[in-house]
Amino acid sequence: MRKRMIALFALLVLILPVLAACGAATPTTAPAATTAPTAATGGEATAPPVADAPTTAPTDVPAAAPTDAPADPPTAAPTSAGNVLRIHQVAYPDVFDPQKSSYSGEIVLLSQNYEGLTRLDENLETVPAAAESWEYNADATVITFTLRPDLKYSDGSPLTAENFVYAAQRNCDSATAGEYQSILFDLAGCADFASSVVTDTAAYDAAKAGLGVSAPDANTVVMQMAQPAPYFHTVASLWVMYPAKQEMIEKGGETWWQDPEAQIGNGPFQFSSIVEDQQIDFVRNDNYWNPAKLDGLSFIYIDDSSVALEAYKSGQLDIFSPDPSQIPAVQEDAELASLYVAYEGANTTGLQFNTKLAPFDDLKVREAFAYALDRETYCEVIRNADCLQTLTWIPKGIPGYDADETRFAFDEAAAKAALAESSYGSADALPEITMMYATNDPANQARHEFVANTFRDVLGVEVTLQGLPSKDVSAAKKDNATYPQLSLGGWIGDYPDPQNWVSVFWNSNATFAQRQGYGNPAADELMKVGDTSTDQAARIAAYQEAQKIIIGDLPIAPMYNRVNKYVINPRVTGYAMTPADDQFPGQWSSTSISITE
Amino acid sequence: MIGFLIRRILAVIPVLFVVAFITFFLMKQAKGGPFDQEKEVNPATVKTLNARFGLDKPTWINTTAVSRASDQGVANPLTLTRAFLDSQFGNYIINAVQGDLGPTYSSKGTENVQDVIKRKFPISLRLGLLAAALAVLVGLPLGILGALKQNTIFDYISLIVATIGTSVPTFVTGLLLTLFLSRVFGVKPIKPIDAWDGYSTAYIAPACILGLNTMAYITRLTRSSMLEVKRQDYIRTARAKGMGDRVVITRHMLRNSMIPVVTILGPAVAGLVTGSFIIENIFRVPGIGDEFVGSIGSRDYSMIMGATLFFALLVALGNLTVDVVYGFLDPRIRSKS
Amino acid sequence: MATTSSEMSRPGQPGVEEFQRPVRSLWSDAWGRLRRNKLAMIGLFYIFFLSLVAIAAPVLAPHSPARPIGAELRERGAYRQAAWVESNNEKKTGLWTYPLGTDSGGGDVLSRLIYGTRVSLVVGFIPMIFTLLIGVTMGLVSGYAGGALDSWMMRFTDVVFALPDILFFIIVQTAFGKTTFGRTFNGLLLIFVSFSVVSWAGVARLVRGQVLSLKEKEFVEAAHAVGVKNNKILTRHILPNTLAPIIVAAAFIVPGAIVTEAVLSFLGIGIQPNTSPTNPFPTSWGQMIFEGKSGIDSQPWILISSAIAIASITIAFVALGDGLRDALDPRN
Amino acid sequence: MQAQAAANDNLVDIKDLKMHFPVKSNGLLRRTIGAVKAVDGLSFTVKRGETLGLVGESGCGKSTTGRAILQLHRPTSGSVLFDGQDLTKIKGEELRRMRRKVQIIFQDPYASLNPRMTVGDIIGEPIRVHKLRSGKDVRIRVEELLKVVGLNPYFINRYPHEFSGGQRQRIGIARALAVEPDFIICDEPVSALDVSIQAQIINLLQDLQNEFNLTYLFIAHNLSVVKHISDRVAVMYLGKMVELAPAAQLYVHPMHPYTQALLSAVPIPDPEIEKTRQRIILQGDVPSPLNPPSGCYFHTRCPLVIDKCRVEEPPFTDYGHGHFAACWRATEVTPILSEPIQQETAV
Amino acid sequence: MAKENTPLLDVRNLQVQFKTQDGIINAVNNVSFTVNRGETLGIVGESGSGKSVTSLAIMRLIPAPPGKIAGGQILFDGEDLVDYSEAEMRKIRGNRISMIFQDPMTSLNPVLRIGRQMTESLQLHMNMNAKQARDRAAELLAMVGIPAPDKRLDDYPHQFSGGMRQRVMIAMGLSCNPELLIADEPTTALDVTIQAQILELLNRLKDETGTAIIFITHDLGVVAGMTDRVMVMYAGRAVEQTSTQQLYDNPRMPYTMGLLDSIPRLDEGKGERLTPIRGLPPDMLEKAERCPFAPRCDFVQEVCWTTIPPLRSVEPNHQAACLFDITHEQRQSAASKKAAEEAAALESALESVIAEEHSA
Repeated sequence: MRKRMIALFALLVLILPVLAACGAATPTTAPAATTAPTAATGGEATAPPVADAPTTAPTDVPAAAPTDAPADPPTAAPTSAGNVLRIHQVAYPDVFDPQKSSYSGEIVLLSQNYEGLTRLDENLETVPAAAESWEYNADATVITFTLRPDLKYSDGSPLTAENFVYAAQRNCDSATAGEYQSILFDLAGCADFASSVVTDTAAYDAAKAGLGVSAPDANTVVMQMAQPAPYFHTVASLWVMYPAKQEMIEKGGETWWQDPEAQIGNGPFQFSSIVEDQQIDFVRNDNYWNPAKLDGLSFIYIDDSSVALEAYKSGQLDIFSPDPSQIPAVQEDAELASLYVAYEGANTTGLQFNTKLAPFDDLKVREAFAYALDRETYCEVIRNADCLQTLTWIPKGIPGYDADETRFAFDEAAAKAALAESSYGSADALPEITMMYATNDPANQARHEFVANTFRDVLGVEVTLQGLPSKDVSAAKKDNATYPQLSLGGWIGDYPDPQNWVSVFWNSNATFAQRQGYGNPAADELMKVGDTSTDQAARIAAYQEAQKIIIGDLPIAPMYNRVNKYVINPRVTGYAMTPADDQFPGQWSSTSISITE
Repeated sequence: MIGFLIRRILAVIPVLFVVAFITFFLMKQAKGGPFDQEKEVNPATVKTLNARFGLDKPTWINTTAVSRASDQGVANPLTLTRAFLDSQFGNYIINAVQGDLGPTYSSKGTENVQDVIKRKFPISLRLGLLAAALAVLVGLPLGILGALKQNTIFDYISLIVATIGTSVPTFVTGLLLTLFLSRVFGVKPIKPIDAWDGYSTAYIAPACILGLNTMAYITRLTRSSMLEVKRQDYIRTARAKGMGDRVVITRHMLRNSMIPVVTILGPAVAGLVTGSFIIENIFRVPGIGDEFVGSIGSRDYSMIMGATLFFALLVALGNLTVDVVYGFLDPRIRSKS
Repeated sequence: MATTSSEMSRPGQPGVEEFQRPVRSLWSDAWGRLRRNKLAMIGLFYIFFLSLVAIAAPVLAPHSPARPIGAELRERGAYRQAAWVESNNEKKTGLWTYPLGTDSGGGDVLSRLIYGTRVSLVVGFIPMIFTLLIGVTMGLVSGYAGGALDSWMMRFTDVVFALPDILFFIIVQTAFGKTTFGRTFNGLLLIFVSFSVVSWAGVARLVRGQVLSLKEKEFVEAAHAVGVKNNKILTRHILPNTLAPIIVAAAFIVPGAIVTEAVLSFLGIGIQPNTSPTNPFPTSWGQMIFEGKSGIDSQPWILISSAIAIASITIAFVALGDGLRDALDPRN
Repeated sequence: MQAQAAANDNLVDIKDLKMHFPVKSNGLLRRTIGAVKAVDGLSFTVKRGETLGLVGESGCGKSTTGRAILQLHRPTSGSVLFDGQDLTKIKGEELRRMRRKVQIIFQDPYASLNPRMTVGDIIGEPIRVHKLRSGKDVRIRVEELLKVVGLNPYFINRYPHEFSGGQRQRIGIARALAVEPDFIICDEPVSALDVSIQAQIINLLQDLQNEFNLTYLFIAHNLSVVKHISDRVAVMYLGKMVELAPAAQLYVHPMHPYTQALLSAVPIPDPEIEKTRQRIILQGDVPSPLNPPSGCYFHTRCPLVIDKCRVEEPPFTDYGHGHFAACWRATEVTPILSEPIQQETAV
Repeated sequence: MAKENTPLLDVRNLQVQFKTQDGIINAVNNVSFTVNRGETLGIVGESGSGKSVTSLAIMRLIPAPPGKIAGGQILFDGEDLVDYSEAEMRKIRGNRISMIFQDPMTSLNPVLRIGRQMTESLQLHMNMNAKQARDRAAELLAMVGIPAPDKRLDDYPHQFSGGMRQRVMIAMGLSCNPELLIADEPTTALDVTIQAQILELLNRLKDETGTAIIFITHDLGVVAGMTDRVMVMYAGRAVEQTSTQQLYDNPRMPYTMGLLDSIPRLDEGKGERLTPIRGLPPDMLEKAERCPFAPRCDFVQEVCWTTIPPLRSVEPNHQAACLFDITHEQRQSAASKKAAEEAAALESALESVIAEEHSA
């Protein structure tokens, strides 16, 4: 009878084997009794997580040992946290496969593990990397890269031109279907190959063969362009051209990239441990031609910025990326404030008009809205100075930046005047205006409310806010038919060339411009000069001229550049800050970073 | 009993099917596919991706495949049916029956939903079971104490805990607790990477908060159930036989009053191991709930479908377990089924 | 037969006293019991108080719930601390003009809290009515009709029960959030509908159970026996007798709906903002929690005040619900 | 039954009434594995103006019989002729109209009144349904009915829970009377009442019968009450009728051993009689109606059982003077009780 | 221990009160009675008359709160149980005094096997080990006429029929050879043939064991055959107490007379009109200083409305709580007068109805 009495408790006990089974999948401690969660693994927060992370094998079963046995197994991890840079990251990346990744949080990882033919330096100039030099032909339709001699992967195996040919092929391959396939569409045959049907073998093979990339010898990569592309050496620095090893990819299947041992790279660091959602570690690649000073890097993923701040304070992070909402708190703390750095990023956000729709088909209405934007208050108060106001398109630090642009600065009188001059004449005559924004960030609402309130107070215009999940916003913005009347949006540079800013976005045949209904033949002409000329100075001048026309036409009222902002432990030195540092300061020149005790 | 069990298990199948149908239908209403990025993706690339994930097929039924097949002279009804069901939904269901919930889109197809569940669910399961254990181990005694010492300070404490626990949503208590810990003690629970392996102190705070609602509910239910049983004639009989308090409570009251408590325990435990999105979000627990919320944002259809089905299945299993335990506790039920 | 006449003729007879007593329906009895329950009455009073706050929000709120711009915003500052909190940044130090500080857009937290009462009450009551309408109808029909109709309806409620509810809300919000339907009343309509769609099943089961037992009650048989039509039996005999548990259920549905709105807003898919100063539902507590969580380091009072507001209203409703259950079911 | 008087003498004529409730298996397919034969082939008549008593122990099907006659449960088979019309064949509006003529009074005075309706509504409802009165006249009529059942008309706005059990039973009777029925089925109308109240209700029922020329089917398990009020008494066992006889006759000379045992088990409030009384104590319990014994259902407990009883079901035979019994040894049953004190009023 | 010349149970001026929302109810009001060894005392009364509360008070099982023993003594074998501690009471309950209840369906714990429920008191009071207790339990079951007792010990209550359960209850009640058995309406929930079985069983066991019994019932027929003496209760008070024979032959309290007159008897013919007690059972909340039966009494006089009649000796061994000595003639004439009144009242009520029917 008593046995039955405790049936309930027995049931609970019965559940334990289930737990044990679950626990067994992970190689650490056996599960403790349900009542004793204190019987835990190593104490929290005492040792920096990086210390034991690399030795704790991840749950992934390692692939069979590579045939060319790595000389330097990734388990040879740094033994102390002392010389490892611990970087706070917010969102864990979805996929870090060079030809498939698309987010900067993914790219920053790949850029430590790999290196393209060229790379960006601390001034965002394109400098030699795997290739020691490159050469365009006269009309910039062929580019020839010459590799450094004796390049090696981190496992000591040789890196040759074929590896880069493979990278280009894999990126353009329709079977790969990476989201950045189109960035190589200047490469002859790439667009065709990307749209070929895999099952139609003959056409597929033909398309593959037609791809304009080849390796005449082990140290030379030749790329045939579809049209002149004098900026293509910069494109060659991008992650899509990172030479991941073909045999590793083929052996590992779709998930090859999850295995740090398959990610044999040629960059300054080498993946050593990947723990999903938690932490990714790198060790120095001693085979890199320009060995790094750090022993390793740790990317620590904490998407609650509040938790991350505490982690920084308790010494678990070297670099912390505060959320805009935390800036007041950081500034209130004397110590944190002294370690806080903020500098403009390679991005521009503005008020985007749909010029196909009333009332924004009227330039005067656009002008009125552009003048009405109180950019300074917006950045200083609403965004806690996490942005800097701008009146031009290409951001500071990128070639083509126009420091002299002053049109459409905040001016209430001018705004009212412009509205009065418009075909509508007054705010009352305007049709209904809806402004769309993404709700994922709680602060977005306050930001858009501010903008809408401004229009109401300055112009007397009632703007309806429409908050949607970010996926819906991007879907709406992708379709010409649903493109919102009014929204905040902009561009984050893929590579620091004005072509990426001006032609890719505002050319009348660019999808972005088309969605907003923008196109100006005069600007197109100037862009053509910039896109084809091999004279860098002439190119930049042409783009700047085009930019002036575009700003005057106001498809967008530039508003601000978001800053890169970090709290950096003073023991970290040697980082060079660039506008493109959207993950950590000095991310494009990590070899020079060092840690002093 | 066996027949009863089989019937109950079979009844779960149509329920799961309709749940899958509803979820699928709703997800199809949402604009924006898994491959919509903020930046432009080449349409050809999107097409290829859609083909790879079978998203180029019709949503519900594939009539073109049927007519094509019959044009080709296929008469085998099985083949034709398969062609008819060669749709996104049809294929999903057919694969799901075989235990394959399809690749997740966010991993670009590199990982299957069942693998994600396998990887992340143990953490949620541990969290949920700890919360359930807490709820039972605290809630039961508190409820029993409240009922036995009716209208005393114990009773009032148990009532207040129960009322507050059931009414205040966990995410409020969770947020306030984290706020309190960080403001007063400067503690922000950042957990080392392996903190979530096995059982560890990392689970304490989230499990306490997660279990609070259920604990309070169990307290209330136990209390009222004990009070109900206390009034029963057979308790009077036991007292009339001269049985002491301890015997009356443990032998005569507990098991009878457990019956309604057990009834809610199944769904409650199922709810605890699945319903911890908010708590996982607040306490940064790398479990399946957090994964799920993320997958909705990224329109990861297969993850959403898989998680919904998985959760629905768990709830069904929870209820099934209750039925079995119920019979164990109550001989009247046992002999009836 | 002599009983009545003699009863009336004698003093001290219960029959005579009864004529003087007021008529006591079961409802008035229940109200009498409820009035004796202190906790429930405090809850009821609090809910009444909040209703007044909701109605009088424009009068009570010291500032507009909409966020300011320009000079006013510079003066208020974003993330200003609660009045009693000192900060080394003069711009952040608390002011008694903004007792609970300001939010990320410089809005006054107290004023938002006051306006947020409206959403919570509306979001609590309206879905409750929807839920009851669907649930009671389904339960009545299902329980009374019996047979195949009943078993199909019950299978259907099984499905609804199997839907993980929070997941379902999220999916529905994602699916319909951007449509006109999803944006009606700042998205409140969609919350109402999706909440009702999931929660009616519980009510339906409750009502069905009641109907099944009432159907066997002798007074229903008596109604059949005197030839009362089925629809009249349902509305006059069965429905009024299911009301007590329905009322109790309703008292527990309300906090459930309030919490659901808060959770959805917390996940960023709840009600949508409307900046127009004339909009009656400019903000909700759940949204404040959502914002407050990200501002936890800079202005914790957004989170604290809205969390306390939610907690107190749900406690009030649960206390009232408990009281109603005790009052309406005198057995306990 | 053919031996009974002319057809129009019989208000109610029940032939081979069966009421079976299917029982489902708990197996996979939920097959119907049997039936509870609550009522299994009853045939009897109720004469105009008489009271027919129906007794039996709980579960013998007596209440089900009442409900089957009223068509509250539709019988599985058989016919219920009321005033020449077969109630089992009519439905809908027609059946509703017939309901005016047949009424029921329930056992539980607490469950049989809708707690959310006032007394006036409860009694007024049948009047409105059958449009017997309209407007203000309904209220006048309800007040009259209250007076008839011995309640003060002031009670019209009160709710049932404000009344005691006896008063509630009076309200139930008033409701039944409201449609001016011919036939009332009294389903254990006094068994839930206190002893001192029972007599009030029994007297009331008798008075009403005389005044309104009512016919009663009086269902009860209390043999003394049944015998007191009935002209004829029918005894049921496991869904079947085992004996039917004029009340006094049944008492003096039971022809079924079950009736005999039943009679001998009833305690008599007289210590002297109790001391000397001879008792037949039946052994065991009533078998399950789901799985009744073979042959005569009573053979498992019968003191007079013979082999034949185990295999062959005894027919319901008329032994003269309206005395029917279903027993192979009916004539061998000898009275064990003393003569009744007063016999002259017996039919 | 046993004191031969004292009664086994001597209840003196027992008062039990219950607190309710509407006020205090005196459920048992100044009740005194005795039970001698081996004797069977019947307590008769309608629902709410306080008979069950009296029995629970003896066992000290009044649920407190809301109830409490407000006064009086319960002398069991000379010791006042009111003063006993809970621990001392536990040694009495189920051992020297045991009790069986009305509803055998709910009085047994549904989730425990019959064997467990039977052996627990044997182990507690008789210091038996599990084996002995089980053997004894089987013996007891056999004694109350349950076939295959060994097997049935492992059954659950729901596997027994109502009559069998009551047998189990009786076996449990007798298991420790109590000196006093309180049977609280033991047959009310049973069918008449089963009731006969149980009554016979009780009578047999009483003879075999010599246990004193308090037999509580509302059925005057059952009392007649089961008891030596009877106490009639009304509105929480004892209103008449005498030997069973005397009570039936010569009742002295109008309530008792009314009861006897109002029940139909199997051994009388049809047509005899019953003589009911008019009015309603008393409102227990009422505090008026009057005879509680006055409103329903046929012989009521002015003084009855101002005086609570004490239980007085009207004859040797016969007490009744009535101020008057009602004669047989008075009783007869009251009955016939009542019948006439009743008929007249109905007549007048019907007149208007019939008149209207005619006009309609």
